[in-house]
Amino acid sequence: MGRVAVVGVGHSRFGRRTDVNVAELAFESIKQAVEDSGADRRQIGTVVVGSAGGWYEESLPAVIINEYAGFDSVGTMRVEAACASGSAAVRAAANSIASGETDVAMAVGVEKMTEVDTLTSVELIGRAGSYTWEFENYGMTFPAYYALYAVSHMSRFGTTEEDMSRVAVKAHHYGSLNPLAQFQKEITLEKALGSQMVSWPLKLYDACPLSDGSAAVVLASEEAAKKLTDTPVWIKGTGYSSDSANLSRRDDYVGLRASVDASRRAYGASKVTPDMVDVATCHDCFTIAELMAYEDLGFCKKGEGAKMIRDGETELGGRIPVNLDGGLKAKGHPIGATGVSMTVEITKQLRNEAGKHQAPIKNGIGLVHNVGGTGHYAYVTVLSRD
Amino acid sequence: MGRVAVVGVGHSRFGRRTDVNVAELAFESIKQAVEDSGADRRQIGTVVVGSAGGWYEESLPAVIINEYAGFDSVGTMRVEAACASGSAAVRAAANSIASGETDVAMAVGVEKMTEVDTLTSVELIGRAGSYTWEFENYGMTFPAYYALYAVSHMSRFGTTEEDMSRVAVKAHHYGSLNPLAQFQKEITLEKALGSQMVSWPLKLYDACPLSDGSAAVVLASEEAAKKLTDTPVWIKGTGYSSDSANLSRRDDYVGLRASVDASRRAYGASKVTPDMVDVATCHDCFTIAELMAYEDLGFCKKGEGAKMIRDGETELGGRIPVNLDGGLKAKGHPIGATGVSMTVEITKQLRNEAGKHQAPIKNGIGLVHNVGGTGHYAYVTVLSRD
Amino acid sequence: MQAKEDPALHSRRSLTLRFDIPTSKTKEFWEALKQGRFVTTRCAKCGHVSFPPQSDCPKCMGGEFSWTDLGPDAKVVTFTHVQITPASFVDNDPYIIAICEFAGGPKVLAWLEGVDLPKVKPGMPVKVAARASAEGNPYYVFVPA
Amino acid sequence: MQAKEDPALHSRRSLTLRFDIPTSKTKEFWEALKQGRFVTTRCAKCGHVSFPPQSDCPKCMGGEFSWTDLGPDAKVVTFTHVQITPASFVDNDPYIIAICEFAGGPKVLAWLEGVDLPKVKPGMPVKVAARASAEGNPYYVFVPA
Ligand SMILES: [Zn+2]
Ligand SMILES: [Zn+2]
Repeated sequence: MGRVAVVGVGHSRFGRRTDVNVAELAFESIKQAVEDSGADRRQIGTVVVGSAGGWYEESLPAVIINEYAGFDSVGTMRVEAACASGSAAVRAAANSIASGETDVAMAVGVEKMTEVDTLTSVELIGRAGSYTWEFENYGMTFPAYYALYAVSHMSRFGTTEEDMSRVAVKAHHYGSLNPLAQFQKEITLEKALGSQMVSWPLKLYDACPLSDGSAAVVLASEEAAKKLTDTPVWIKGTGYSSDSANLSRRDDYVGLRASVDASRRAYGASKVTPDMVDVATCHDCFTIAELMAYEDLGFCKKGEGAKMIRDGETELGGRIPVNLDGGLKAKGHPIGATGVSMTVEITKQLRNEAGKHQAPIKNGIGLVHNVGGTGHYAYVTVLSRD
Repeated sequence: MGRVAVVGVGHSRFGRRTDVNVAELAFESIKQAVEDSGADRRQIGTVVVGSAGGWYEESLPAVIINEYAGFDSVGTMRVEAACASGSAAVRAAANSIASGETDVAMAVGVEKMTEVDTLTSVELIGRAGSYTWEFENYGMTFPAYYALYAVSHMSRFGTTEEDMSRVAVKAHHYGSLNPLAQFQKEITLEKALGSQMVSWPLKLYDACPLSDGSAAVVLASEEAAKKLTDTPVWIKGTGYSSDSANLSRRDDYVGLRASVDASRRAYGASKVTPDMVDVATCHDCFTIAELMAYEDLGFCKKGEGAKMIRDGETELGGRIPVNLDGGLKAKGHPIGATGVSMTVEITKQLRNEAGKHQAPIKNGIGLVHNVGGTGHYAYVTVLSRD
Repeated sequence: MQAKEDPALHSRRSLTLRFDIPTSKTKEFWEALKQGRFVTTRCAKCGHVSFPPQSDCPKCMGGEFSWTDLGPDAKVVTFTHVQITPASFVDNDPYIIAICEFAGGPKVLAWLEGVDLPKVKPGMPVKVAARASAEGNPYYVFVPA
Repeated sequence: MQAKEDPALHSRRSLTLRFDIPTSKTKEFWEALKQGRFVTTRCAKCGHVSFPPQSDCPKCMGGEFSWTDLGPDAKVVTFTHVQITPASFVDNDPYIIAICEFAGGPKVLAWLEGVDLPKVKPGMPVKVAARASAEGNPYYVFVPA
């Protein structure tokens, strides 16, 4: 497999973006990414759009976005891997290069989730499991999915509601340092703990918001990357996995098997171990998800996620800083955009361009962990300065 | 790029399949494809599912299908390129091999379109263009999209309603030879010409039906293919293109620019010329679409599509036999399945396993032409016996 | 064909989607339309005229633009008469959809009103006209010139 | 945050989806349930027991199977109490969802009824019980054993 590099990044402001439609929103990131890459737009042979869809009026988002951005006659498709759709887009765009189809490709992630009312959003996400067996009669919701894991994790390892709220406090702290984040205000532990119960034991501040947003990356082959930039960030290794649609078929509820498998494959492909990771984004759609991710990705042993957050090990200055952009929790989680947004964040970190939330880079290695649904999908990508 | 071969094929019966849900329907093809390939299921490192979605209850079809078929922890995603979603799945699975991710991959195409009423289906397809500018106020439909092309083609080249009906008669004839086709009865020219007007000048018999169906292919790297089978069918070259979402932005309405671009790229990549093609599937969602495809793919000059059908050049025994499986028109068009179904058909033709509708194979070359929407996407794949 | 009597779960949940589509970037278009003018965007950098209007240029990616008048005169490029309508248009009579081209400018898709199907031909002169839906939403149609 | 007064097109078209989901392959499950029995599929070739029931074996791809009784005794593995419900469940009071495991067999997700949240614990013994919706659709819940 030829090496593939990230050579350009773009990122919209996340939040309730009632000022733009889906194509206008995607364009914000596309323009930045193209300009950042220095590539001529006509070099881009493939545009892959990651979007779960359903939340907004356009059912062929790839086509609408390409028309708006002037990508005439480009090879294109949309990919969906639930909340990991963005990572699936990065994967497909990278494979388009590694297979020799094109030298330069773009992955665009976008979602526009605020054009429907909140309970319709709850419905759309709740249906994304096993509709027939777990939604039709039981009304599963996204918080309910993760609450089933939280209860099991609490019962088995003594993780507490306070531990989960600590993840929210951390997220909002870093969100306050990211001008593109949906929430830019710090919160207290008391505020998080006292917030509205959504699906016991998960509260409003355990959950990421509904968001509009986009992100884009331009990828290039080794030869093209070296012509375009002095600061390529290489896709060093990737791993993908999946698990059952029915939650009832999972082995247990204290971690996501798909995350474990995907990370082991990514570590193997990149010859990297967790202790070499300078900075990571972990999929924190709920606070419990971040704690499980620490464990599933091998940042700590199973059951010790809560200890990591209590000890500040995933803070800036800690052993493995996680979600310094605010994470899904504070930056926002426009479903299809998230995986691309994570790739943008880690690329900026490895380029030392992350501004107020820059991590110290020692080994030149960052990790993107992006989950679809409740571990229905997992995508892990190891990025590297060399 | 390493060579990739089709080593196993599977195909469900197409039609109104009220006997199976989406996962059960997909499994029919998956099981056949795996058995046909001779691969151990655990060799399959990636499963890509092509499905437009929206028509059936499950919003994460890839996950539901993998769970049902027992693909635990496989790397997976769904791809969408409207009615070319199946070809996009074949492309993504092939790229997964060519990039070195895996040696064996599967592409599954599936749609389940009869779980909603017909006018809701008309709505779902009509929305798949530019919702804001062409649907919200004007109620575009799929037949209307192609009727705009038909009127222009008739006006410019003298193509007639009778010419279009001839395509339907041909399709139903070959459908009668395909036990998996939705329609297996021949029709007369009079019946086609006299059928209900849908969107003038297109009538019921100018249109493909709403269908349920699935198809699957197992793909392998050169090394893996040679171990698995004596009759690999190689993906010799592929081309992809796209065009505007808004029909108003198209240059003209007598052909699909995306088909022209995609076929030129596929011919270039495979070093094949149209006269070398032994057998082809062309995207005949409407009869006018097949006539335009003859021209856009270079089987004849622009404007001479009607002459080709009149002269029988695309019949079995003609210069380039097209849609010997009945095409979308008679075999049926379960959106996400179609591109994979076409790949199955051409693979069988090149293996001389197409039964009653087998074409004579001289050069060992077949072509798959799959359009998404009204030329919003086009995918062309050249397959070869060597 | 399957028997119609195959058992099925008739879902008791419906999913209803209705979108609020942001129009901040095109509000000048909709406001001009209410006043009977048909305008679109012209890129300040490369001069490209887009329809639909868009505040970012698809040719040069520039973000500076002005609004330019298009109408009202155009001619029919192609057309159809929709007799089977989508679920959300079931209360409509069959309608003619036409793509019409403005002089030296872009093409636009809309209903063609005030003419019977047999009289419509490619090349037919038309003009664009403003309409409002029962809900008060502005839209536009073509009518014979 | 954007101003709420950003202009928007409030679409006048809604898309309503409601599905007829084929159950031919699981009709024995739903019919047994109506008679108060909780059954699922066991592969004739490899013996694998699936839940949800499926007529093709996910382990060996075999197509021969028999129906086997599961219930009624199970125990709670994990649970939650849903307080913000989806649009199509707005008429429901908050509900407890539990994943429960049958002795030596598969796990099943359903509502847990007849017990207050503070009394629910992992390991709690429950039994499965048949219910019918107002529309007559059969479903199942867990209740304290
Ligand atoms: Zn310009
Ligand atoms: Zn078995």
